[in-house]
Amino acid sequence: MDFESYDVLVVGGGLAGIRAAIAAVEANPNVRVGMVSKVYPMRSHTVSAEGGAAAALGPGDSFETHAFDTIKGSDYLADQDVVEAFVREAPVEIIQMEHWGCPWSRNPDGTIAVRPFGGMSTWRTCFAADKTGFHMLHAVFQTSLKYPQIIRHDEAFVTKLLIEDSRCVGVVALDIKTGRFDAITAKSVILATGGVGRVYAFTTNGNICTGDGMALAYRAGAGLKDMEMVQFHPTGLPFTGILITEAVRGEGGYLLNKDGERFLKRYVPNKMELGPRDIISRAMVTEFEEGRGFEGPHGKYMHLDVRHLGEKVIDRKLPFMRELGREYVGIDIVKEPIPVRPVQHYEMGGVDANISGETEILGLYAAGECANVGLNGGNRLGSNSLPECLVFGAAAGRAAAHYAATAKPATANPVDAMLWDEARRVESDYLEKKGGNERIGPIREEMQHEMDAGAGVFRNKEGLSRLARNLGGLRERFEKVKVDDTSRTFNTEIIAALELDFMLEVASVIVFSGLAREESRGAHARRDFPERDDEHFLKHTVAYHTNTLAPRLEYRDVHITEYQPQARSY
Amino acid sequence: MNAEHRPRTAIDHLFFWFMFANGGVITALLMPVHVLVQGILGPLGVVPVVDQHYDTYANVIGNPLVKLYLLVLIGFAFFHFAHRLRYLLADFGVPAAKSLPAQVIFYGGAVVVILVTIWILLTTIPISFG
Amino acid sequence: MADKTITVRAARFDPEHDKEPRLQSYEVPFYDESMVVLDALNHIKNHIDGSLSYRWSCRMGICGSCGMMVNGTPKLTCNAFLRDYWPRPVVVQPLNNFPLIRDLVIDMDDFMHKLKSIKPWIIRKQELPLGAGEHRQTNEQIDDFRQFSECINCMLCYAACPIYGLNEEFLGPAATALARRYNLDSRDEGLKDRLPVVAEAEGIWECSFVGECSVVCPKGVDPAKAIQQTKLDTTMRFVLPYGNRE
Amino acid sequence: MPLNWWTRQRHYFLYMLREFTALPMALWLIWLLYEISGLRSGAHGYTPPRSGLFVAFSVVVLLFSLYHSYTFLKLAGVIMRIKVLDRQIPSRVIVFTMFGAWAVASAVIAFVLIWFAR
Ligand SMILES: Cc1cc2nc3c(=O)[nH]c(=O)nc-3n(C[C@H](O)[C@H](O)[C@H](O)COP(=O)(O)OP(=O)(O)OC[C@H]3O[C@@H](n4cnc5c(N)ncnc54)[C@H](O)[C@@H]3O)c2cc1C
Ligand code: SF4
Ligand code: F3S
Ligand code: FES
Repeated sequence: MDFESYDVLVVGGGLAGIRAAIAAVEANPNVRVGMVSKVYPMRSHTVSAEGGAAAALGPGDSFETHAFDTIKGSDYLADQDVVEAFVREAPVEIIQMEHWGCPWSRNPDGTIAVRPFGGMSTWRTCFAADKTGFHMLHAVFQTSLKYPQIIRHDEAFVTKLLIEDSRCVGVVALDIKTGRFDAITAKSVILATGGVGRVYAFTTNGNICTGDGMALAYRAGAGLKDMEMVQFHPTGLPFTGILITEAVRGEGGYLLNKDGERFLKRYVPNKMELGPRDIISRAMVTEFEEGRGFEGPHGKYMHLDVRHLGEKVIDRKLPFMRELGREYVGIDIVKEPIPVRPVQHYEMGGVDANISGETEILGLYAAGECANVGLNGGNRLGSNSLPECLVFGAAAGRAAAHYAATAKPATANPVDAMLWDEARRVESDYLEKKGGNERIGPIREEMQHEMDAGAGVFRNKEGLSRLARNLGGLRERFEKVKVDDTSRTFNTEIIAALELDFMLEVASVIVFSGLAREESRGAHARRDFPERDDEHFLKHTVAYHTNTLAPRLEYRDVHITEYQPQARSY
Repeated sequence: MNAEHRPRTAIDHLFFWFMFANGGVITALLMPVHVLVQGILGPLGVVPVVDQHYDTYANVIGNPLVKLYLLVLIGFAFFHFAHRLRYLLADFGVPAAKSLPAQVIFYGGAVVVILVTIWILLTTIPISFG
Repeated sequence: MADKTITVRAARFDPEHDKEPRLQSYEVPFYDESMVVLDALNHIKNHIDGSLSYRWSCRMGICGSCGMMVNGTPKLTCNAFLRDYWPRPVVVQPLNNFPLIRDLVIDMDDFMHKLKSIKPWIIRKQELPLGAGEHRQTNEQIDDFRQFSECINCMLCYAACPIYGLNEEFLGPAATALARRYNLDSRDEGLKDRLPVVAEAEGIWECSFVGECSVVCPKGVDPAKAIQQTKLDTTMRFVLPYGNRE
Repeated sequence: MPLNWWTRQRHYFLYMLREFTALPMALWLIWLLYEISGLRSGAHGYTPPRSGLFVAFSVVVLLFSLYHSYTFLKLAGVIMRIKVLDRQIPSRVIVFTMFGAWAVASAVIAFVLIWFAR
């Protein structure tokens, strides 16, 4: 059997993946890059990012403040050397995107405009109206088309990493259209598979955000870092979970409780609506619990009011929000306040990677939301993720290309055997399985509701332990899953099964990592341990795969350069 | 789309479209009034119209500007018609309407009409500046 | 709201077993006014019939993957509200004019080739070095092409265009709109590279301005306008050799 | 693509109708040419158009021709991009101007056709 073979293989066609692919080619034009994605690249979830991308570009801005804001925002769990490198590279990447055609909104003099964003002490978020992710993704994807060295495998689902002599030498991918399993080998592999929001029921994430890359790396032996740090965004639309961007508050929108009061004055008096996401989400939940939220058919909510901004500003800077309000809530945001409530949004944790994207497995790199390079710590600041995808996508691409230049190609025989094994596994588990009576849909829904309830904005030991047990039960039920669809052609049910398998894996890492972190830091707010505990937990959690549901946890020191941990108040 | 395929602006189509578009504007601006006045009001006797009498009509048609005007109107119009009807045929599921022979027939037809028009205009009433 | 339901008739086709697509009826609970057709499909997949295949991801009208024919009109199913159809049944079929892969899934590789053929990237005679910073561009200059840059590649316009249905070689609405997006960008100098592609015989000239592409476009791109403007500009470049350069 | 695609949707049908306007208009112009050439047979041979059948035909053509004018002028407004002092003229204004030009042209032609009939 022969198979596709590349120098660098990128798994994921989102912002991080494509940036990595281009960086690899630009680092070495002789590199052949493969790009596998389970959806056409422009469908990747980067497309729905709305608000913007932060970079210290503006005249009044500095690397130091961007770094400090990020570190403080992270509740001191960010690796400070990484943050410092990041803030220096971010402006370069933003300019690079500009050269690639991203239609950044502009100042009157034609330079790139910036807007205020939560947790940022100054205006530094570049934006393309309120479809920033959409414009960035399409710009970078369309630019990638000009490189003949980048060869895409669209709608191919990676089910397993190929590991030979503890080195990653490629992947096994299921071609969704034909149902065929392929081994795609490479001298180095970059994971850029995005987030894992779909383990929650109420999330801003799209259907494809199922944490595949995290599970793939975890099963292959890499560590997952700080997975308990799950970000809840304060302003999601009830029912759908569609995001109302933070830029709405950046442009001056108010958050009001049912008494019409800007309640944030009690929580982040100096920042008000521009406080960091973790604190605002907690403030909202606290208000709900104290009876100051609105009651709706889909639970409690608050009002996000932009009426005072006027139609002109809204249409120029927030046109997509007006569209979303009109369509999904049936309101005109120019005339009515928007109902919002906290919603799962982002996974700070991810595959443990260093500043060049290298993971613990030789030849395996990770970037974007699926990675944790140590930038976001306990709480990512809004608009830091898109530049993270660029900066660390590019870094991983360059490092992978560099490594590929000297690495040996994979040897055919074991690859063949591994491919065969993996194909057999999937077929016997799903396609040709006898017996079994469980459906995928209900298990997934149950997992999502359990996660909402047990690992939400506030957590405690009791809830997390119950959740851990229930996830165990769901895993057992999953073993008995029965698939209706036995066709090989575009079988989306098998994909759903594989994704659920990955999600159950990652969900339990989130839960066990959370149980063990007995403090409150960043997004991880324990009711039973309300204080931050720098003495014991100024550390990264790193989870490793074991034969049980519970991972083996290790702790690693946070890199601190200049910024000593202080109390975090805004 | 193979590798050797080298894209090239289709000048022929460009020209046809140019004629079509001009014909479209010209007929849009001018046709209704001709049909209304010459085809309806005149024959019904609502208003006097030049073509209701030989003398007045001959007088007008003798004017070189009128001849030129008619040539422009009819010339462009028929390119417009030829183009639309050719595409209409394609819309009815006749792919041959997009082929070279079809182009020759349709636009050739328009050219024939133009030649006939010139001939008629030149042979009907001699040019006079009265 | 009592226990309302809505009938969804979804097209089913598995090339391994079927010769022809057929419609299958499902009864789906309709419990919230903001439910969309995609929610109904997800209910079917999760609770009634796991073998129904279709694409979706963002469920907020921006990823472009969930386009299908809903009661005969191309729609983003995440943006087609059940309230607009109830109590009559909703018929969901794969997008017109594309080869069918399975159930509600069409093959759009053809578009991916067309997209690449129009060179959808900034082309410059002289690249600006990164160190020189950004190109200056005003919001007004962005307004020139903004509309055409909003295309989410959802293929609704191709499904609506009968000309594409009759001739799949036609470059089509979205690809032309994107070519125009770059041609109108003040940073771009690639007009000469793109014109031959869009102005080929199977390019803009195929379009007879049916206009339905723009009617169905969920993002207000108005590809019909893009095509006709390109025809006009291209023609002007030839008719007035030194005039009207885009 | 079924060949009756254009019967399945109102917009498609209207499009086909628009394209079809070419045929009646062409017939009418051919009649006009024929009428002009009739002048060659001199004052006695020339028969001015008076028949009811012809009027009926003209009424039909007029409807098609008006539909053509309406659609074409409106669509022309969409495709023209005119900039004055770096400001884009909105297409509404262009369409309005087009219809204005139409009114003026019609008035001028009608004037000539009627005035010189005295
Ligand atoms: C609604 C929303 C708004 C946001 N707004 C902002 C913002 O304003 N500013 C900001 O900085 N950040 C924002 N974010 C966060 C940011 O958009 C994401 O973190 C970032 O886009 C992730 O990009 P990515 O490239 O890592 O992953 P994605 O864009 O999600 O791409 C993942 C890719 O991996 C592929 N893939 C996954 N699994 C597999 C598999 N098994 N096999 C093959 N391929 C696979 C997918 O096909 C896809 O191409 C927002 C996020 C959301 C959800
Ligand atoms: S032009 Fe509109 S309809 Fe066509 S693909 Fe783009 S967004 Fe979709
Ligand atoms: S529908 Fe088709 S014919 Fe042209 S105007 Fe749109 S592409
Ligand atoms: S699911 Fe993304 S556009 Fe509908």
